Amino acid sequence: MIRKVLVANRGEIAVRVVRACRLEGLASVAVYSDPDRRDPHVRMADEAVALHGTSPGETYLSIAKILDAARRTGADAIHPGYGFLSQNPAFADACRDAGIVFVGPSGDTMRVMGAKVAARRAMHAAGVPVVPGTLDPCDDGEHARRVCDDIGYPVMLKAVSGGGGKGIRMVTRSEDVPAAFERASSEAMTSFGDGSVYVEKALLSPRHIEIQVLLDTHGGGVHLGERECSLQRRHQKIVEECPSSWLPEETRAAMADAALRGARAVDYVNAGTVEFLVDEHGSYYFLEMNTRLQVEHTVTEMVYGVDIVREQLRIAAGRPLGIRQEDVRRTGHAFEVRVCAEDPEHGFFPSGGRVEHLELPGGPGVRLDAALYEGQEVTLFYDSMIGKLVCWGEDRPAALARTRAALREFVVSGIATTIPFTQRLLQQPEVVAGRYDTRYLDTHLAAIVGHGAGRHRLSAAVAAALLHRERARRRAAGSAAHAPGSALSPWVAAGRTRAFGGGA
Amino acid sequence: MIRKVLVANRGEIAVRVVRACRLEGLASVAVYSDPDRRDPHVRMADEAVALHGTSPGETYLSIAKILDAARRTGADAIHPGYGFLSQNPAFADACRDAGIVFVGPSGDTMRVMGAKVAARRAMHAAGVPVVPGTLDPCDDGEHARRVCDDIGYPVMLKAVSGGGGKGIRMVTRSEDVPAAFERASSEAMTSFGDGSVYVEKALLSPRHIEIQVLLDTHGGGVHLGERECSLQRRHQKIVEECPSSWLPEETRAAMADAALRGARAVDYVNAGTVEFLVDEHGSYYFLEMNTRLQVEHTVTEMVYGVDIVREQLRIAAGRPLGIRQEDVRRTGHAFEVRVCAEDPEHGFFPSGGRVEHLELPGGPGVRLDAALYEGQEVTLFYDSMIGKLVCWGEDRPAALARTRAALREFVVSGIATTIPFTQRLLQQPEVVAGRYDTRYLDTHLAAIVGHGAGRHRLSAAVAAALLHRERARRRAAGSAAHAPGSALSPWVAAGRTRAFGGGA
Amino acid sequence: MKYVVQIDGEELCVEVIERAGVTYAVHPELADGAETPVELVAVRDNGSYSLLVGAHSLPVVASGASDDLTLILGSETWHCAVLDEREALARAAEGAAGARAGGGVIRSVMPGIVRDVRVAVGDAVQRGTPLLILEAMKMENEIRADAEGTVATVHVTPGTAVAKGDALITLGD
Amino acid sequence: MKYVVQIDGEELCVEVIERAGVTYAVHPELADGAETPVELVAVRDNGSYSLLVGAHSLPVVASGASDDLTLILGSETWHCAVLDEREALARAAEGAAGARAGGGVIRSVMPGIVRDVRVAVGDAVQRGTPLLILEAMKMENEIRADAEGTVATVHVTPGTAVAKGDALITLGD
Repeated sequence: MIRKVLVANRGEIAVRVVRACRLEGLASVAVYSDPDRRDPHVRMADEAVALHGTSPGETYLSIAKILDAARRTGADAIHPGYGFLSQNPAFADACRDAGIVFVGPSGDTMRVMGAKVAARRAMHAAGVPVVPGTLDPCDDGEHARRVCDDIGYPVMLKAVSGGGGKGIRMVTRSEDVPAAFERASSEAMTSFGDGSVYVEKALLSPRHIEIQVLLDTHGGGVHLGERECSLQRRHQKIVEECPSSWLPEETRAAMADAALRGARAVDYVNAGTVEFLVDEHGSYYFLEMNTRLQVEHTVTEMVYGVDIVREQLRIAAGRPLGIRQEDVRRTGHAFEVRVCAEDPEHGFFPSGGRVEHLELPGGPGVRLDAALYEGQEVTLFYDSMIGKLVCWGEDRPAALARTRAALREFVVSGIATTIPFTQRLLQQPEVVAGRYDTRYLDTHLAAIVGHGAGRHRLSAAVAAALLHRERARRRAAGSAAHAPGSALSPWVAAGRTRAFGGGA
Repeated sequence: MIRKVLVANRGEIAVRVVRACRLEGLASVAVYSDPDRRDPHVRMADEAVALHGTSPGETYLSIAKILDAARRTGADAIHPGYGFLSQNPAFADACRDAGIVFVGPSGDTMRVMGAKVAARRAMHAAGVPVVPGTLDPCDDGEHARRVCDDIGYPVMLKAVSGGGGKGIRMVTRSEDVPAAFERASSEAMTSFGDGSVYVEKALLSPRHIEIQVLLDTHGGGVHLGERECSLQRRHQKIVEECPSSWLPEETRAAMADAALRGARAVDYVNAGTVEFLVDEHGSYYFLEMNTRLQVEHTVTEMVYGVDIVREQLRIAAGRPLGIRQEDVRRTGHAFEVRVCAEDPEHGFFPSGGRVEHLELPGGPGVRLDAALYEGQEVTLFYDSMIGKLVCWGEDRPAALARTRAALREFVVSGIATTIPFTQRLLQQPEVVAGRYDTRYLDTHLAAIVGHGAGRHRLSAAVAAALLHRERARRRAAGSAAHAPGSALSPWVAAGRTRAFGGGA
Repeated sequence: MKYVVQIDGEELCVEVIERAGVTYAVHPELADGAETPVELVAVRDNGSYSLLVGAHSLPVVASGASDDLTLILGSETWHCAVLDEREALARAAEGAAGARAGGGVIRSVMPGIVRDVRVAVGDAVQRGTPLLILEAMKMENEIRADAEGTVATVHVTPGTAVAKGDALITLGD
Repeated sequence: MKYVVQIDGEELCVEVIERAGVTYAVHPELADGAETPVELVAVRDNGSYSLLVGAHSLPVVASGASDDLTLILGSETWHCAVLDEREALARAAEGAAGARAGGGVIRSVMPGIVRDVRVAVGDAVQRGTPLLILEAMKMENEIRADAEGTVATVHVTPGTAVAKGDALITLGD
């Protein structure tokens, strides 16, 4: 049994978990760093505990503080979300030792799947195809260079404890290996506290397709099909869809089988994702397993009608899975767009600031997972993703049309966001046709970022002229008299009598 | 073919139609009254035309102005939404005569189904059971009284051109008939321009269950199951669900058959709803047909995965239905909560004012159809419904839990709304168990409105004390120095260096 | 400082203490009367706050002045009036001398237009007697007497547009 | 009055006329140069507007001053600068005398912390030469030279926290 769940995370995913708790009738506890005091996860949870501090290390990465918050509030379970401590086996162990249910797999399973080279070995043994490369981390840049020379270029340098596109570099020439190794290692150390890096052969134009699995403590396990996540910029997923626009049915079935087989081979329990690279011939290779809830779990939820976070909570409570594979049914198509506080016109640099105006999309088939509010100070302390727009349609064109329409409704001002960029991305013929691989975005980026083709240039100029004119007038008249709304009031008052008086 | 659709409506339903146009790749034209200039439907549509004026009669009910707006913008179709001109056969005819496609049935069909007594005759002839009562409107209050005395009490007095709970009164005693007749007639004249009223026997504890149908111009027709709309206050629907919590499967099938048979009998084309009263024995009686899109179409969309407004546009364009009855599949359960600018603590009186703070619900299974924004002046010129919250779940308890959780997230301040009331309503044991009929709300209203049972009384008192203290301090210190956000800034600046400096 | 909060027909006395930068509240029903750390932080400048009472978290939206405060907390709406102890003492001193004002005035709870007036000055009314018809948002609403009495003043005539709070009828004894 | 709008590397001249309470805009590409009724209405006080150009409707969100204006219109973001004709004339007169300022200064486009500086004063750089590493949101970002030149000043050292717009490196010729 579980009664109260502490959510060891922030932002949209903390909000997501609080919502699942409410659905399951569980109490929820938020934790927060100093800058996040006003954030939605704090306001929405039933309880909230300050972690005191600003940096991730002082707050959301502090095992001691989080366990202390759980003890003080009597939380009997902890959901780690994604990022932060979600794939930290020491944290899972510490929860277990404190008598608190960790919503996720065991520390031992995490250790195998988290140390990427061990995972590759385990999957290979379970008969799951893996990408060619080393089975051990490299000692240093020069060692890496020798290994890469052996494997042949291009190669990927990858942080053993990596994830989310951090601590990863592709290298095409021998002489670039040492510098790239150093940067990947340094990034990995900062982000994950572990600088070790290993080498994989780079597939040139693979698709990134992943299988969602759910396994309970009673031997039950189901897969919820695949997600296509090939729209990536520098290994950061930008847009995901479910199902894949392209995956042959027999490959899908084989990959799903392999994913469940692989998960069972490491005694996997709870929700997990097995990521594959798939080449143009439909050959698929195990890439890694994410031993946690993923950002893009939402597209799967939309087409399978399963609340994955709720299932996580049920599994963690020791209950058997409520669904059998034969009941799993897919309906329609869904896209997820990640909205980030980044400025595509300036190399996707993070963009902090205050959210001035916020207009949220809505209506049929539109789901928004966000933790945004006007007046919010978007800081640079944490990840730049500020929300996810997820749209469902009866088929892929309908889902795509809904996504584009919803993006048009979605306005965030005060900070630069990736909304206009993803809007243009979703209009590219390759994306519309579903013909893209993991290299697509990096090679086409410049054309998508440039917005010379915008339809509203002249309207923007007219708006600029009218705005300038209005501002000059306000300055002349004194600004107080022209506060918005006050322009409306006189005739509202007059109109009221008129309207009621007229026999409408 | 249709290329550009004028939406002859306002508020959330105008926004809903614009979204469907976008999905179908059609251009959209909004029309607006003076007070609605800033409203979301105006900002979201591709084009917008002022109707000049305030009252419905001057604006959204003006056939001449709306046709003129269509001509000026080159719109080749008009979607009427619900209310206003949506069930006005003269408007449908005028569109046809102007060479503009009316998105709905023909004027002739509307005439039959709109004049309720003619509809009762037509349905009776088609073998659809009808409620006992008159087949002609009454001349005056005294005539109505004689008719009612004959039928026996209780009776319903109903506006022939009514809908939406307006122009309708239940009467239990002979001496109350003339006054009730007068009020129903006067309300009907104001709302529909037609004061005629007829009489039906009142069923004592019926359920209100309705069948959604879609029929194209090629003879194709499907039903999308039923909606349960028995949670009504004074004949105004408050909460709807799909499917009904209670309807026996064989009754559902028989009602759906009857609905399609009735629609075909009057050559019905486009989306329509056949409303039935169902008694405790499962006997069902035709109540009326709404020859338009209904407010609560959303719950059907959530469980059937069909975009009803999009289907309306396809049918209007002369295309055959894309769905066959055997492909229609229901998944899960959905609730719709109507959010109204009304004050339940003061007899549900309309509550105008300015929206000060707005917090919108989101996440999985949550759909919001609204046209709300902060700073909005909610006027009393039009209907009080300001939005609809629609929540889906894999089963009824999940859908209900989601709805309650979403209502908790949904905050509107500055005007009174029905959000707190519906929150309490959805906690009533009868509603949780699905054991309610159309009388339930009127008989239990007082207990649901009273909120002595609120859990947060003490927290509210603490908040009030802290707020008072803060205000007193601000007054003492001068308000400028304590603007919110400025409290955050100092340590954000200090924290930045600290965070980046620390090796997080 | 102690605060007197009138809420839901009850009077709650909440003591607020500040020590070393932390604010505490004390009330017999709150943590068995123990000092509980509390925090009310403005989220924006439009009346939205985040409240912590101990670890318990609630979003709060406030509108209105302290003597007519509306609070929205987790789907509950509360109307209250709050005074600090100094103000409460001053009010109590006044109260002994002052008379209840406005007791017999029936006010409009919404903006609308008067469609019909059903009573005249001098009419005796019972609790529930219909006084007038007010139209708003296309609905006709019957305004009834909230107590027994005699009509002293009729402030409106058919066609009058009224705002929320406007006097409609004054009842005498 | 005529307005000169610099937008997307182009200069557009829009004339705005007011007659009988209606505002019209004129531009050769707009309705073939005909007078087109236009309207920009503030929706709220936070920079959100509703724009009508003829019947065409667009939501607009504006931020920034007139010489550095960001406009969001229907999923498009535009950066522009706008002057009225009087201002434009004055600016043109000044321009003949003034020198281009700040041309060689490389500024930070985001807040962050400098992790490494790769060049020193006197170094010759090409367009694209890495200058320094800036960390923000856990990502290390390489800042490169945007033109050929010689490093004149290095404004930061490893560990410096910089705000958006802060000078990082000044390049001379």
